[in-house]
Amino acid sequence: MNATEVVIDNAHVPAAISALMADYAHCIDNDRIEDWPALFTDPCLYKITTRDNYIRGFPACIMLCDSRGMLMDRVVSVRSTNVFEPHRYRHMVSCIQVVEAARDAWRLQSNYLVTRTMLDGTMAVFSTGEYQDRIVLTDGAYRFNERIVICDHGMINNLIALPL
Amino acid sequence: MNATEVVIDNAHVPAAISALMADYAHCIDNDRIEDWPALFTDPCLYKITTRDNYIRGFPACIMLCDSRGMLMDRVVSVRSTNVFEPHRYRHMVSCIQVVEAARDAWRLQSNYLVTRTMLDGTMAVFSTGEYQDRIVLTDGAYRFNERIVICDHGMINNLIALPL
Amino acid sequence: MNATEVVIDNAHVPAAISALMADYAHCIDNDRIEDWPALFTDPCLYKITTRDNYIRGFPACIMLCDSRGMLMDRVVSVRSTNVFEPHRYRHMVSCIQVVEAARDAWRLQSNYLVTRTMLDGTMAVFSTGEYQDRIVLTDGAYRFNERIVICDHGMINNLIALPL
Amino acid sequence: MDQDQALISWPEEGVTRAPFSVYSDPAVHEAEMTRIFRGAIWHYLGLEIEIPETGDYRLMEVGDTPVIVLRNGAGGISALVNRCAHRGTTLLFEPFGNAKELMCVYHNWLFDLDGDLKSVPFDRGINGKGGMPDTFRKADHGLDRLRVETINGLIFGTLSDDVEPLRDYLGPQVVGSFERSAGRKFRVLGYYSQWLSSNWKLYCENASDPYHATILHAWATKLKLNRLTMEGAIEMGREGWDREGWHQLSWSKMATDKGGEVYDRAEFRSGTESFEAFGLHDTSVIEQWDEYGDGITTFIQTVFPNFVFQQIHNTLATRVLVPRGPEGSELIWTILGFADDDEKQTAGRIKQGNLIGPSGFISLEDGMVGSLVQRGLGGGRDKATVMEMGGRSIKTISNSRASECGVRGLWTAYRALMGV
Amino acid sequence: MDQDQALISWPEEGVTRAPFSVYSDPAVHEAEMTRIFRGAIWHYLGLEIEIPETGDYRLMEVGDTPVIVLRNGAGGISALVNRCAHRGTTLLFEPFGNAKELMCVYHNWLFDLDGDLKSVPFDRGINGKGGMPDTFRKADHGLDRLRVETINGLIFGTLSDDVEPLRDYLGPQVVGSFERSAGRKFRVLGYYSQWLSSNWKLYCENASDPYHATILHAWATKLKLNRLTMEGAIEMGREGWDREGWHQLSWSKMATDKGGEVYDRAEFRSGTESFEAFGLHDTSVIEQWDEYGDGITTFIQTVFPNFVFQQIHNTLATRVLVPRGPEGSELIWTILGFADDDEKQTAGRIKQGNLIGPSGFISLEDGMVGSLVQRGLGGGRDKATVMEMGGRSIKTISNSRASECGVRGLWTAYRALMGV
Amino acid sequence: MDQDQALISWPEEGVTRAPFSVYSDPAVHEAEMTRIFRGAIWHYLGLEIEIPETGDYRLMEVGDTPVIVLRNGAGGISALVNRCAHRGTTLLFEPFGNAKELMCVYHNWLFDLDGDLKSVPFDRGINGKGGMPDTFRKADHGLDRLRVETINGLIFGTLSDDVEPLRDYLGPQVVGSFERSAGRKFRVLGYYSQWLSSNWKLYCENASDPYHATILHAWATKLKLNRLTMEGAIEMGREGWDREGWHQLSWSKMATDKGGEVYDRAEFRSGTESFEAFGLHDTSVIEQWDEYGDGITTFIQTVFPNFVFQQIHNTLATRVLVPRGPEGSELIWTILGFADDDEKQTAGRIKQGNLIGPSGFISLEDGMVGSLVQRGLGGGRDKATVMEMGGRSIKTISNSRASECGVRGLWTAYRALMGV
Ligand code: FES
Ligand code: FES
Ligand code: FES
Ligand SMILES: [Fe+3]
Ligand SMILES: [Fe+3]
Ligand SMILES: [Fe+3]
Repeated sequence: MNATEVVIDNAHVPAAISALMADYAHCIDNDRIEDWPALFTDPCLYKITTRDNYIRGFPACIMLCDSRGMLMDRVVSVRSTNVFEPHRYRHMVSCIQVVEAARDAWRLQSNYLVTRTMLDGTMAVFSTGEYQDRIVLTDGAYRFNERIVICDHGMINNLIALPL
Repeated sequence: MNATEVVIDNAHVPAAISALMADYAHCIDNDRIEDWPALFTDPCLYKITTRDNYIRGFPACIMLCDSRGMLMDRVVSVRSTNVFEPHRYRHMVSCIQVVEAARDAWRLQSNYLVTRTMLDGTMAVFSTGEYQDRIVLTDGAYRFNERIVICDHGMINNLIALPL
Repeated sequence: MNATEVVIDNAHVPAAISALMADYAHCIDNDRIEDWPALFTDPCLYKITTRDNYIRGFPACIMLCDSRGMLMDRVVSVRSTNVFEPHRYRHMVSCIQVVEAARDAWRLQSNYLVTRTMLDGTMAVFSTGEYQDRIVLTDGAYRFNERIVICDHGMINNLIALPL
Repeated sequence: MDQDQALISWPEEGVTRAPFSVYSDPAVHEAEMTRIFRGAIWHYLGLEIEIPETGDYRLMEVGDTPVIVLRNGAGGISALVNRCAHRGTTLLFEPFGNAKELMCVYHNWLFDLDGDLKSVPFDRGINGKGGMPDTFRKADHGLDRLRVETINGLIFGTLSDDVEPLRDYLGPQVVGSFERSAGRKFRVLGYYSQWLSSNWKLYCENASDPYHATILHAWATKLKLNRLTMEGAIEMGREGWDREGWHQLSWSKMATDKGGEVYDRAEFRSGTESFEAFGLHDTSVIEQWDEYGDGITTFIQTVFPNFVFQQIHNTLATRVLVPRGPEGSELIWTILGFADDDEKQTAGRIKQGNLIGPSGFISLEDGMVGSLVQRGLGGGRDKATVMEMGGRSIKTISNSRASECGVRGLWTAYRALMGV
Repeated sequence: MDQDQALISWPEEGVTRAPFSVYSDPAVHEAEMTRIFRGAIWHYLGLEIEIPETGDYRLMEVGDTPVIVLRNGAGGISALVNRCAHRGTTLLFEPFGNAKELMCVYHNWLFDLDGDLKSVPFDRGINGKGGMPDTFRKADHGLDRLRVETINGLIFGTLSDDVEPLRDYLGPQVVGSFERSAGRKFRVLGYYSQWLSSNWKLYCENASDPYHATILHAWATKLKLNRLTMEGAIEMGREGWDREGWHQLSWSKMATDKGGEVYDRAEFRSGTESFEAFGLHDTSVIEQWDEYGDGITTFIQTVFPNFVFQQIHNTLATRVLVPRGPEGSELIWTILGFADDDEKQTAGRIKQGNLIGPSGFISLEDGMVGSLVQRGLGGGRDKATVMEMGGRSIKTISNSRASECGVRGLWTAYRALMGV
Repeated sequence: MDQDQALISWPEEGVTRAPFSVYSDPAVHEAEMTRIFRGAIWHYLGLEIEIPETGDYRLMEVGDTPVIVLRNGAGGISALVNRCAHRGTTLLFEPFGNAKELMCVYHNWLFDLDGDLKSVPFDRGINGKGGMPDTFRKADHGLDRLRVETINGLIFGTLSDDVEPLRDYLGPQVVGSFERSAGRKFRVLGYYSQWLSSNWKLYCENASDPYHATILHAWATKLKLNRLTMEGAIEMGREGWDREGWHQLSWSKMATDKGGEVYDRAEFRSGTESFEAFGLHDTSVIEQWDEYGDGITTFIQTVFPNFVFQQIHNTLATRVLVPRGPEGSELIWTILGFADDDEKQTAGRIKQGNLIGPSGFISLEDGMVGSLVQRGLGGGRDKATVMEMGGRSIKTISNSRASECGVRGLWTAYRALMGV
C-alpha cells in the first residue's frame, strides 16, 4: 500500500479513541489488568504474532484470544495460575495513523514500544512493533474489536505473561 | 480505579497543554534547563519517586521540590555546583490520558521513557514510568502545579542530575 | 530560545500533518521505503547529523539529500546496491511542538527514538534525537520541505542504511 | 582447555548429582562445544519441508558453529559451515531463503551448493598482474561440510567422522517415536523463539524431567490436563544399550486419570493453592481430538543433546535449544500441523497454541525456571544438584513418571562425551 | 583461583598503595567472594523492623550468595541461602514479602522457616512406583543457613563458622556508634538503589575517605555544610586491636567551623570556582535540628566490608554495597526516621532527602567518581593508587579528618582476609 | 599472560594465514594492549588544528590507555595519560575542551599542562594536623606522559621509550604521502564514529585490502568510481626496509579505467547482479574536482597499527580505530577540508560526504563485513584465514591492486611486535 492509499481521510483521532488506547496501556502498566478485557468487544480478536510469521503468512501466533472469556482467562493466568518472576511493562504508543474512518468503526495502525522492568530494577526494551486495530462504537463506548500485535522480533525474552 | 472511573470525560487535551508537556521535555533534552522552572506554578510539587515506594506508601523520594526556588536550585546544581559526567536525555511521552478535566485545572496521567546518552556516544534507556500531573491555568498560561514522576525501577543508573 | 519564544501560538497540529509524520515512520518501519521520497517536496532538505556537530557548527553530516532524486537514490541503495544485514526500525515520535504555524508552512520540533531489530531477533535502541521539520502545503498535500535529524549520539551502531 | 587437569571433578554420587560449576564455567562451555557439539552426536538441522526446492536454505547453529542447511542440485541436502573459506565471512545471513550458489559478499569467492569453490575474482589478476599463485588449488578451499541423514523428514547432521549412522544413534525407541509422530507429511504453521538467560543444560534437564511437569505447570494440573496419576511412562531405550538414557520419551493419556488423591494432599502448590476465580471462562482452548488414534495426549521425545519433538494435545512442534555462551541459550520452536489438515484442524492447532511457547499456559514456566536456577547458583560453585527421585540409576520404572531417571540419563550421556 | 601462584603482588609500600588490578581482575573478584564475603566477616542483612511478623522476609545478597532474611516461627531471625536443596532454584524472588513456608516452584519441595526440608512431592511415588529411595533423609537436604546476630535492631549474618561474635567483631567504638545512632526505634521511610559501573571497593574507599568529602562535594562546601575546618574526627577502634582500622567513623559538627582560610586558598575547585548565580533560592532544604543532642551534623559509620550507617543533618540511612562482578556494584539505600517522629520531622527528613541518594546535592558525586576511577584504570594494570594523606599508618589523628587513614584501614582488613 | 607458553601458535604458512583465535581470545587481546599499543609504535593522536590555543585539549585512546592531547604553555603539545596520580580518577571527561590546568575532581590534586603535580589540598593539614608526610615529593607524582611528534599537522604519540623517531618509523613513502595530502592547512568539517562489533584487526585488514574495494562496494563499481582496471598501485615502503609492509598506500585514478572486461565476466556480484532501477537519479553526489592536481581520485594511506588517512574524490578524512575488548572497536572519523576552501568546495565536500562514513555509499559495508567475519569465526578457533592473492610475500606488484600484500604486510608487523 502507499501513502495515499493508507490515509482514507485525515480525520482526527477522536478523544474517546485516544482515551481507549491510553487506558489499554495504563491497565496493563499500572497493575489493573482486570480492567483490560472490558476494553474489547465480545467476540473480538486479540493476537500477538511476529513480523516474520505475518510476512510469510504463517497462522501460528504467540497469543490468540477470540472472546472476552479468553481475555479473562489470560488475566487469571497472570494473577493466580501461572508462575513467573513479577515484572512491569511500560507502553509507548506513537505514530497513530487513521487507516479507515467511519462513525462507528475505525481502523488504525500505530507503533508501540514496551519496556519490561524486573523487581531487581533491571529494565530493558522488551518488545517493539505495530498495532493494527479495529475499534468499534458499541453501546456508547469505543472498544477494540480487533487488536493485532505484530512484534518486530521473532525472539522473545523468556516469556510473555502480560499482554503487549 | 477502573477504566470508567479514570476518564471523567473524553475531553481532548488542549493544544496549550500538549505544548506545555512538549516544552517540558525540550527544555531538558535540548539544554535549556533554565526555562524549566517557569513551567511550574509557585508553590508547586515536583517529585521523583519509585513505583515500589509509591505502592508501599513510603514518603521518601529521590527528588522533591515544592517551590519554584527549589526548582531553580536544581538548575544551579546542574549548571555549576554538582560534578558529574555530561550527558543528555531524550524524553518520549505517550498514552496521555485526561483523568479530570476542568477549564482551569486538569489532571492527566501519561507514560514516559527517557534515554540517556553520554558524550562517548553510549546510549541507554535510563528511566521509564508514569507522570501524574496537575496542570492549572494561571495568568493566561497553563503550568504544572504538580508533576509526580513514578519510576518503574527502584534502581537508578548511577545518578539523576537532570530532572526526569 | 526560551519557552515563550518557542510556541508562536498553541495551534493544534492539523490531522494531515500528524498523518504525514506517522506515514513517514510507517513507510520506513513497515518495509515500504519506496513511498518515502514522495513525502518530501522537490527540492527539499533531508539531513542526518549529530548533536555535537550541530552545537559546534560543523557542516559535515551523516546523510544529506537536497532533492527527491537523492532520496530515491537512497532507496535504490537500500533495495539493491549496498550490502548490509537486513534489519527493521521502529519509530517512536513524541513531544511534537509547533514552533511556527502558518496555513501553508509549519515549523515543528519533536523527539524521536528508533529501535533496530536484526533478523536474529536481537533488538536495541538504535538512535534518539530531535526532528526539526519544515512542512509545507503543496498541491493540496502537506510535505516535508525540511527534516533535520539531530542524533543525540556521535557514535553510530555500525551503519545507517535506512533513513532515521 | 587443559586436558591434563580435571575440567570438572564430578561428585562421587555420580549421575544423581550435577556440580553447579557446569552451568556457568566458561572453560566447561568451551569443552562442551568441542566434545559434544563438534563431537560424536547427531544434531537436529530442520525439516525437509522447509527446503523443498533446489537452493532453498535455512540457517542453524550446531553449538557455536553456524551452519547452512540447503537443498543441493542433486535434490539432496547439504549442510555447510556458514563461513567463507577465504577469510571467514558469514556467507548467508537471512534465516531462510533460496540461493542458486553461495557468493561471499567480501571478495565474491563463489561456492556451489555442495560447498565447492567455483571461482575467485581476479584469480588470474589483471593484465597478467596479481592474482592467485599457480599452486593455489580451488579444490583445497571448499566449505566445511557436515554429514547429513534424515528420518521421517527430520534432518540431522554431524561434524563428527566417527559417530555411527543416525538410526543406530537414535535406537529403535526413538525411530519408533518418529514413525508414530512424523509418519505423515507436516506443514509448517510458524516460528518463534525464546531467549533464555540460563545455561543450555538447564532447559534440556527440564525437557527430560516429567517430575516437574505436573507441579510447576499448575495450570495444566488444575485442569487435569497432565497429572502423574494418568497412564503414562518414560522410555529411554533398551536396557544395557550403550546409549541407554541418552534420549527420552515421556508420554501420558489424559483420559486415564485415576483421580487425584496424591494431588489432593496438602503438600504442594498446584494441589493446594486456592486460585481465586480459577476455572476457564472459555474452554475452546482445550478442545482437542485424538491426534494419533492412540489416546496419547502428551508425547515428549528428546534426542541428546538438545532436540525435542512435542505433541501436547494437538499442538505439534520441534524445539531445538541453541547454547549461547555459558549463561544464555535460545529455544527455537517450529510449530507444525499436517499437510492434509482441514481448516478446522488448523484453527484448532492455532488456538491450542495458547498452551505452548513463550505465552503457553503449560510451558510458560519452563524457560523461566532455568533463570531461577541460574541465579540460585550464585555463591554455590562448590555445591551440586540432587537427583534421586525414582532411584539412582537410569532404569525406567514401568508406567511411572515419578522419576528423575530422564535427567540422570541426560547426565550419563554428558559424562560419556565430556570424559568427566 | 590458583592458590600456589600469588593472586596479587602487593606493592612494598603496603597499605599506602592499592594495585589497580584489584579493581578489575576476575580472579581477584572470585577470591574476594570466597575469602571475604563467605569468609570471617559479619555482613549487614537488614533491619528487624523490616520483618516484624512471622514469615516476613526480605532478600539480601552476601557477595554473590543470595540470602533470605526472615522472621521465623520462634520469633527469631533466620538467614537462609535462597537456593533450593533439590536442584538449585531460587526459592523467593520478591524483594520483600511474607511466607508461611518456603515452597520451591519447580518441584514444590517444601522447607520450613528454619530451612528444614518438610516434604517432597511423590516421595512415596504413585501406587508404590517411583518416589525417593529409602536411603533419602530429608534431614540431609535442608537449606544452607547463616549465623545471625543483631545489634540495636540491625541484623548481621555470616557464612563463616569461625568469626567471633558480632559485638567482638565490631568492637566498642562501633557498638557505641550504634547505641548512639540506633538507640531508638526506627521507621522505614523508603528505599532506592544505585547501579555503579565500578568495582565494589571503589565505593567502600569513598565511604572511608573524609578527605574527599569537602572537596568533591562542592555544594556542601560552598554552603559550609561540611568542611574539614569544623570540629570532627575519624575513629577506627582501639590502637593495637587486631581489627583496628577495619571499621571507621567520621563525624563533624557544622556549628563549629573555624573559618575557611584553607578553603579560601586558591588551590582547589570548591574553594575557587565561581558558581555564577550560586546561593540557594530556597533554603528550606537545609533547615535542620540537632538530631542526637550532641551537635554532630555528619556521622558516617562504616562496617567492613560494605556497610554504612549515615546521619547527614537529619537524614538517616543505611547503605550496603553489593558487588556484582569485577566492574559493577549496587548501592542499596534504606531511608530511615524514628518511629516517634512527628509529621514535621518526617516532612523535614523527606525534604532533606534532596541532599542524599542518586540526586543528593552532597552525595551525587560519590557513585560517579567510582566510574571515573574505573575508566582511568585502563592501560594501568601495573600501576597503583597513592594513599599518604595523614601519614602511612592506620593511626588516626585526633580531631583531624585531613587523612586517608580510613582508606588505609580498609586495605589493612582486605589484605588480612585475602592473604595478600 | 603467560610468556612461557606460546600465546598463539601461528600456522606454518606464515603471513598467508591468520589463525581465527587472534580475533577473539582475551589473552591475545591483553598481550596486544601491552606489546603493540604500549609497545614500539607511533599512535595517531589528532590534529594540531584541533587544539590551537594554550589549554585546548582533545581526548584519545591508545589501545586501552586514556590520553589527553593538549596544547601546553610553551605552545607545544603534551600527551598525558588521563589518570590522576593520586587514586586513578579520569581527569578530563569531555571529548574536547580547554583547561588552563588539570584539576582532579576527587581530591583536587592540581597538575599543570605538562602533567607536573602543582598542589595537593591540605598537604600541610589543618592547623598542623594531618596532611602529607614530609617525604612526599610532588615531583614523584606527575602524570604519565607520552612522547609526541608531529608531521604536517598530524600529531602522533608513543608510550615506548625505544621506538625510533616518527619520520623513521613512517619511512619516506608515508612521509611523502603526508606531504602530498596534508601539505596545506586543514579545516575540521565535523566528526562521527562507528561502533563495530568486531575485533579491531578486522577493520585494519579491510583498510589494507584494496582487493575487496571494488567487489564489496558494488555501488562504486557500478558507477565505475573505483575498479582495479584503473591505473593504481599499492605502496608499502622500500623493499628490504625493516618496516616494509607495515604501512600501506593504495591509490587509483578514476579517469584511467581501461574498461571492464574483467568486470563483465559473470563471476562476481558487482559485475553481474542486475540492479533493477540502478543508475543515479541525482548525480550531484559524484561531482568532483581534481583535489591535488595529480588525477588521483582514491588515496588511502594506512599507518600501523590503526590509522588511516583517506582521500576519496574530494572527501578528506582521518580514521582511527580504537580497540574495545576482543570483540568490539570504535572507528572515529574526522572529516576535513582545507582552510582556504571556498563555499562551493565546502558544499561539495559535504555532499560527497554521502559516499563515506556510517551511511557512505562506498564505505557502508566496511564496518558491517567485520561483524560478519566475527560471527563466522564461531566454532572455528582451530582454523585460519587464507591470504594468497598476489602471492605469498609482502612484495607489491607494480601498478596492480589485485593483491592481498597489504594484509600480509599488516600481519608481518603484528607478528614482529607480538613475537609470535
Ligand atoms: S572473505 Fe569471503 S571472499 Fe573474501
Ligand atoms: S528444584 Fe526446588 S523442588 Fe526441584
Ligand atoms: S584521585 Fe585525583 S585527587 Fe584524589
Ligand atoms: Fe515443563
Ligand atoms: Fe562523598
Ligand atoms: Fe572498503
